[in-house]
Amino acid sequence: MEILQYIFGGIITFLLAFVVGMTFGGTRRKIIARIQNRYGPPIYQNFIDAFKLFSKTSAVHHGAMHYMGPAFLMVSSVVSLMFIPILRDGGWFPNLNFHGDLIFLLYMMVFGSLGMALGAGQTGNPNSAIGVTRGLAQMVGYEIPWIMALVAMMIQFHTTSITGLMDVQLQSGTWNLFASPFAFVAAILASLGMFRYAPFNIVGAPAELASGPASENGGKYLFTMMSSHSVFAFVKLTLFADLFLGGAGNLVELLIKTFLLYMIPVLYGVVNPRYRTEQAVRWFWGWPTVFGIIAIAYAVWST
Amino acid sequence: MKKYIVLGLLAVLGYYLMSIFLLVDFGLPHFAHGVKDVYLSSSKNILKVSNAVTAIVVNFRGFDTLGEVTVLFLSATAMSGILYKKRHDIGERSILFPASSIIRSGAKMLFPSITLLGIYVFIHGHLSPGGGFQGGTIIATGFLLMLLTYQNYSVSHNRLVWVESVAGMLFVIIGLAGYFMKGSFLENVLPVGELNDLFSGGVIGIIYVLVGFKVAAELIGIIYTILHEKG
Amino acid sequence: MNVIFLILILFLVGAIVTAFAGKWSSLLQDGLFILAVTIPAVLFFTQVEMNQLVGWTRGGIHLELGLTPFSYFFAILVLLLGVASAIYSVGFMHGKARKSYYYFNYLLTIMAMLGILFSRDFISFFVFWEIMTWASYLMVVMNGTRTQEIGIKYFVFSAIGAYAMLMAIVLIHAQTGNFLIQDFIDTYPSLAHGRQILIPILLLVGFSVKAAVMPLHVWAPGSYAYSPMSFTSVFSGALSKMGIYGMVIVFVTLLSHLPEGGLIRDIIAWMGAMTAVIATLWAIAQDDARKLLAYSSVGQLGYIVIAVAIGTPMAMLAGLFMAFMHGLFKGALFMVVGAVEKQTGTTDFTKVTGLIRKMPWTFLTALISIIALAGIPPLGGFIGKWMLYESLILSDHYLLVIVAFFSSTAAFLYAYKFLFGFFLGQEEEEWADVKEAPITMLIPMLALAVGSILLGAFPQLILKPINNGLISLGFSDSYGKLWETSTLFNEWGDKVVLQPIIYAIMGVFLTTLAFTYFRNRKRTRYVSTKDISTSGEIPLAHENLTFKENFFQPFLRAVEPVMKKQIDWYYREFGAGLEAIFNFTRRIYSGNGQTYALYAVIFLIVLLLLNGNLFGQ
Amino acid sequence: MVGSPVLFVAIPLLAAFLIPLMGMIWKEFVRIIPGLVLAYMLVLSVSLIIYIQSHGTIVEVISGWGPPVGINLVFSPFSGALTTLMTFLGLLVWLYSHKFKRNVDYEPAKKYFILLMLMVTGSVGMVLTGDLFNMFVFIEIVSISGYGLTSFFVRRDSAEAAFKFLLMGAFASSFLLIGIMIIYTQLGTLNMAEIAQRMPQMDYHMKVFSLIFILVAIGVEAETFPLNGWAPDVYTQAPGPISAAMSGIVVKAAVYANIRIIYTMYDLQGAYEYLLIIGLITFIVAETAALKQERLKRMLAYSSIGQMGLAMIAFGIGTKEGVYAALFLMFSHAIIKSLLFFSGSYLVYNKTSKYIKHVNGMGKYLPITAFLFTLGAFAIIGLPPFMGFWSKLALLSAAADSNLVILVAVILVVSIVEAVYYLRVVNRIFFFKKRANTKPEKPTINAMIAMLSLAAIVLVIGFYPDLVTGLIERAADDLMDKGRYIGEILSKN
Amino acid sequence: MEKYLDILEIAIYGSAVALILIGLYGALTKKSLIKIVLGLSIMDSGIHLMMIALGYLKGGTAPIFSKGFENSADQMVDPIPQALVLTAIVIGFGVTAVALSLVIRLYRHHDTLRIDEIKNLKW
Repeated sequence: MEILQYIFGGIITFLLAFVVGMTFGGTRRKIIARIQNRYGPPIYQNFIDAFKLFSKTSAVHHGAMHYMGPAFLMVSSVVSLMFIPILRDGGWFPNLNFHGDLIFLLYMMVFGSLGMALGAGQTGNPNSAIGVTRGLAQMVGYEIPWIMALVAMMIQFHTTSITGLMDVQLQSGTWNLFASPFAFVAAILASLGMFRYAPFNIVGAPAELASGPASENGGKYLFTMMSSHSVFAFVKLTLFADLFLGGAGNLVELLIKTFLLYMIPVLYGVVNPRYRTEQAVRWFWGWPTVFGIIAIAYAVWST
Repeated sequence: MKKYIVLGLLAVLGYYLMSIFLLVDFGLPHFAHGVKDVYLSSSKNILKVSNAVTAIVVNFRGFDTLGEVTVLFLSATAMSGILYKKRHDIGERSILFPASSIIRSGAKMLFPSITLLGIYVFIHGHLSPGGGFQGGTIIATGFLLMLLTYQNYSVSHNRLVWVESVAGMLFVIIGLAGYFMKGSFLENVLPVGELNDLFSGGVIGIIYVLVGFKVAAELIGIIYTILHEKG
Repeated sequence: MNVIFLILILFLVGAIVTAFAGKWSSLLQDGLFILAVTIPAVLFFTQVEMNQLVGWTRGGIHLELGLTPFSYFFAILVLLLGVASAIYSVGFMHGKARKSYYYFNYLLTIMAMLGILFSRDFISFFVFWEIMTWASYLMVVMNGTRTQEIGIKYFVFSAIGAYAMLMAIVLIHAQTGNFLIQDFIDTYPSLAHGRQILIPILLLVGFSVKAAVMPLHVWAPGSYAYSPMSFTSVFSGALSKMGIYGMVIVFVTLLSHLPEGGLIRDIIAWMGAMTAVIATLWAIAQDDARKLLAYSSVGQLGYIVIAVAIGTPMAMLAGLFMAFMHGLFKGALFMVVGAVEKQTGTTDFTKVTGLIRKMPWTFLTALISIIALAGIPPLGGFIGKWMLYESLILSDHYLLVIVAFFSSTAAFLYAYKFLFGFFLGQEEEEWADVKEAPITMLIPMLALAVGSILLGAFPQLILKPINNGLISLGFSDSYGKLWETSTLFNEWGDKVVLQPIIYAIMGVFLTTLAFTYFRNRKRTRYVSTKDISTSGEIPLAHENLTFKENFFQPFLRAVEPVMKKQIDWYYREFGAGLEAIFNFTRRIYSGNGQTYALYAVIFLIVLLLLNGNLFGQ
Repeated sequence: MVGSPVLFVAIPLLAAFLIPLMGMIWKEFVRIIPGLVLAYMLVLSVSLIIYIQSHGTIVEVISGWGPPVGINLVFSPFSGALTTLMTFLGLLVWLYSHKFKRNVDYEPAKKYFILLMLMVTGSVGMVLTGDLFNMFVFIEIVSISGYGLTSFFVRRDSAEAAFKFLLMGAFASSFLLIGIMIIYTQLGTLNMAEIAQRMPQMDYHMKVFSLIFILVAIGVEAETFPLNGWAPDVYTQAPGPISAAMSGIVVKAAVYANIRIIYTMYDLQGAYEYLLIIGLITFIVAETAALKQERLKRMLAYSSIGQMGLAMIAFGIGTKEGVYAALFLMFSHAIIKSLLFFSGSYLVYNKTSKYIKHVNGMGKYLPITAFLFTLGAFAIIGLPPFMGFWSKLALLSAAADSNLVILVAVILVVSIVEAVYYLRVVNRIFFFKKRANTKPEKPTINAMIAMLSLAAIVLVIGFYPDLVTGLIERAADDLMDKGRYIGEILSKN
Repeated sequence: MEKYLDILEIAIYGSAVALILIGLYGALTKKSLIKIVLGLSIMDSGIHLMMIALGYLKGGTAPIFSKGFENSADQMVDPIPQALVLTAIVIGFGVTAVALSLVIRLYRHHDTLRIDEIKNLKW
């Protein structure tokens, strides 16, 4: 019975994440358009795209890895989702979070990129591979401040568990945003790269690479990819909310917090031109890393 | 430049050599219980050899002499090995100009007396100054004279080999006889006789005669080898 | 005769017999070869008793052999890889030159590794260590390419290590009067302080060379890359672990008595970390699979060194577990490269592309092993990494976590490059008729891959022997505290439950796969990789559009300052300088006899001038 | 009594004088008789070694005059062990060169074998003799036969090498005479035991000066550093087996003389340090000079010099362990270097220049020879489980026991250089392409037997060193016990 | 008498050392092989002279017990150096002979007698 409960809860969580992620994505497109003085698509445009892709049938495939790639991506998103507490007290969204910890999550989150890269690789399209290499390189860049922020948290609060970190915030009554501000800054700067919005969108830059890893994918493949991206965005936002903003007691709080967090990369991207890969990597190893080091020093000092 | 360096070095070396030798008092007994006294008294009383040097060379330190003979033998062998050529490569004896008739007749006259002197010297090695080496060298000088004088003078190679081999072997065999009969290599196996007698000193005289023959043969061989070198 | 001797002698006799059997029949030789590995392996697991000492004497020196629980763990790795790679070798060496030579050295290497593990005294340890060195040296030069460079480099560094060890051994002998390891460990705390520091450092230098720790690692890439791939899987998988074996013993039994021990450990850990980073970066830059894996091996050994140098019970578990995992997946990966080399004749990424449909099983092995290498859950690689990070954080080595994590992330880059380079990308005409590798090569590869999966779910299979070994070295029993069946704890009480994770991952994976695959099965058709929509044009059959040159150029440009000069370069310059000096020394022998005579006179005069000083009374 | 040490000298000399006569009867005699003599010497030394195990050192008196009056030969465990080694190697060298190509001519063959036999005899005499001047005579026998043998090949630059050897040898004999005469004027005796006994009475400066002259003189034969200019040339130009005999027999005898003088005759502590320092310099210079050699035999020559430096270092340590290590080193070096010279000469057989590059690819054409060379190279580097390892281990642990940590480090560092140049050659043999103009020459069956027996010793001692360690240990005991040596000899009076 | 002995001492030792040094100088600086060999011979002579001089006894006679000297053993000079010199001379002769034959070989091979041109073997 418990297993069924888990599966059911998992599906509900997935649906929530899907819907929220898609909506946020649509909102982003709208906001960007308004800033650029365009009208922009409706907020629900992403749902329309997804539905269109979902109902298309793919005529061709390029081999086993080609359709396993999106599956890997999905595994990464969904399993990460299942390990992140959506709300503080679980409730409708039962998950496996008490089993997992941050290190596990870190690896789970990069798993998707690798799977996607493999799928893209088998298509034989050079643009895919180029996009993949850029994406992986950028990933190495932002992982540094990101892991620094997380390690700082671990040091400061003596736990590697996400629930543990949430409990700490609950008990002390203050958010980690204030308890370890430098870690927050480092993590947020890293998240700019994680979302791959401008200025870090060289990976799938449509004008250069014909959408990068996603080229050669259409129909259901693209749908799977798109939905897992949406879910993944939600995963990341929720994780940030959990780690730094004390988690959420209810859905509304969650949506507000995640939306605010989401605006940071979106708005940063709007006002910045695109970086080349090595510039991006170096950017991440600049100030964000400095903040990460300060965060660790602060954590060591404060314990 | 090198010369001056060498000169400087040699000056230092000379200083040290001189200081070493000047530490040794000249013409005084330098040590208390050396073997010298044993040699002198044994040579007179036991071996009955009047020339103590001979007694030392042939008996007390006879082993050295065996080695010495071997060295000569070796250098003759090594020389002929070093200068070995295939038979057709061997050249004529090089002589710049033929000897005059005075020299030729003089040499003919001198040769027997030189040889005789040599033989005398090694036969009386244990009685008077001289001995096998000296005598052998004198004989070789006689042959050198003949070889230089007469362009066609030649010595049979085989005969030389015979002489030197047999002489050397007899030396070793006498030594071995000492080993088997008296228990010690080169030990005297014959009666020693009286001091200052020709037949005194046991095997010493015999060995010196053998050494004389051997040295003569080897020296002649060496001279012969070099003379046959093309100029 | 004692069974330990029997095992060693069986290997030795097997090596000689196998080497000569090739004169009569190739098949007989193959059979004998496999028997010569498996029979001693079976004997080892069934007959050898733990902690039983056998004494013998050579050259007036008392020697002892025996098996401890700690060496038992390493013996498992050695024999597992040894047998797997032996079976693989039969397929790999089929039809190649110098087969007898290969078999002989292979068996000697395995024998020497077991001998090292059996040794309870320094002399037999050193003897087996050197046999291992020269046998593997002969393997490195076996291909005959760049022997003067790669082979000599390997030997020189091995010699540096071995001689450092030998120096330590003779110093130990001067202190204890015998060569027994246990005696030395017992007397170590009472030694003079200088010796207490010097001896472990010398031993560590010796072991660091085999473990390819940073300034002494330069031999490794070339040697791993140029020895036959079937041997490299043992070389990188098991042989390098002998360095780890020795290091652990030094850390645990010696340095724990030393006040400066912590400092030395930290230095070694940092060297390991630097190794991990630099080697990973260089691995990314490689265009040849063999070199890529070679650098990767060096990098992975760096992690292991970090873990064992930290030396908390959890770190030790992590390090040794990673050592075992590294043996499994790197063994499998080198076998994959060997299979590709065997089938295509090259290991260059820029030449071979799109083999996935030609060699699916090989690809599967590669995929699983790469996932294990990258440390991605749920495979065994993750467990080692998890324990490493936890132990680093718990023991306050925060910066090391960052460095380790960085190189672990960067490892994805070459991991992807490896998979993409051979198997993905466009299929080329040139490789159209490439066949899957023969069955003797596939079975060991797949077996090792299955091992990686198995250890991901049931790490206790190997953690238990590790734990027993650590207890025998004097560690407290961390078994119950750190892990239970498929659950990993750290000291803060955080835990990872492995099995639900695996179920979740498998469930989601299969569901999605069904979603993408089954609905399309009837109507999608396979199109070749030439049929793509690049710029709206379809490439011709002979055109290969695969992206393969300057693969990670942007990234490499970003890290350029670190990679400007290889450490290798400094060594080469140093070596060239030395050779120039040596070339000058031989000018002393000028060829002029007179000069020699002058030397003699000068020497005499110098001695005379020095007389009193030189020969004091 | 199974024989007497004096036969080691008497029988070969008898044979040497006999050979020219026998050669007139049947030409093959000139090759067979030396072999028989050498075999007899080996048998004799083995039986004497066994004899002295139970009966103690043999002191053989010559011409009936006991020491110190007459000359005496001493067959002690120390000199006996060396004698056995030398005669064994001598026999192998004879076997190896029995069918040597150049020896088809009768005359050169006669010379070659006589000189070879007398060289072994001279070396044995140097080791056995108890008289200082007699040692000088034997040194000269060895040197002159060495000159002759070195210049044996007419077409090579062998005369040049021999002349350098001779120049140095002549200097050495002059210095040696000066040294001997200084001792004689002070002590009035030439017997080594009595000199040793009366050495404390000698004036200190005279003692030092005489030691300096003698050390420089013997250092020439023993290849110590500034005096060894001749050695590489001679090893390069002499026939292969003669190079082996030089490094295996002659140099060993010279080192013996060096050691006997320093350990037994003199009581100067500084002499040990001299050995240590000079040995170290020799070792370093030779090994580094060997690295960039282009000719195979020259490389082996430098390696040989270096190994002798190592032995001198071991003697210079001055403890019993050091002496044990040194003797072990000398033993293993003699065996291994002979193996290397034997097999190396076939690897570069056809070329008079003997460049290392001529060995390229020979592993394919001369598999057994190449394998044996490799075995020798591995053994001399000191890789276990071959013979060289045990001796190197003994040396290092002796040095460590005497607290010479720096020395251990230096030796090990230089050993790496040695490993490099040997492995470069081994790599060439097996992994390089054969050069087009080199013709491999198959070893004769005799040479093969000689090489295989050496290789067997390398392997067997490597696996079971106990076969020789007992013997060497007794020899070391013998050398260290100066009082017993003096007592045994002088009691014979 | 004592005074003369001092002069004699310096004269004999001095000439022996001088011979040795002259021989060494010749052997070390002369370029011709023949001259080098000559130098070696001269050096040998100096050493032989030195050996004999070292055995001299003040007012001594030859060590021969000829008629009338049977009991004058105390007055005899030391016979041992004389015996040694005999051996040394012979050996010196042997070495010189070999040296000269080598010179001949070298001349055949190199067509020169200059030692600094005979350096095919070096380094």
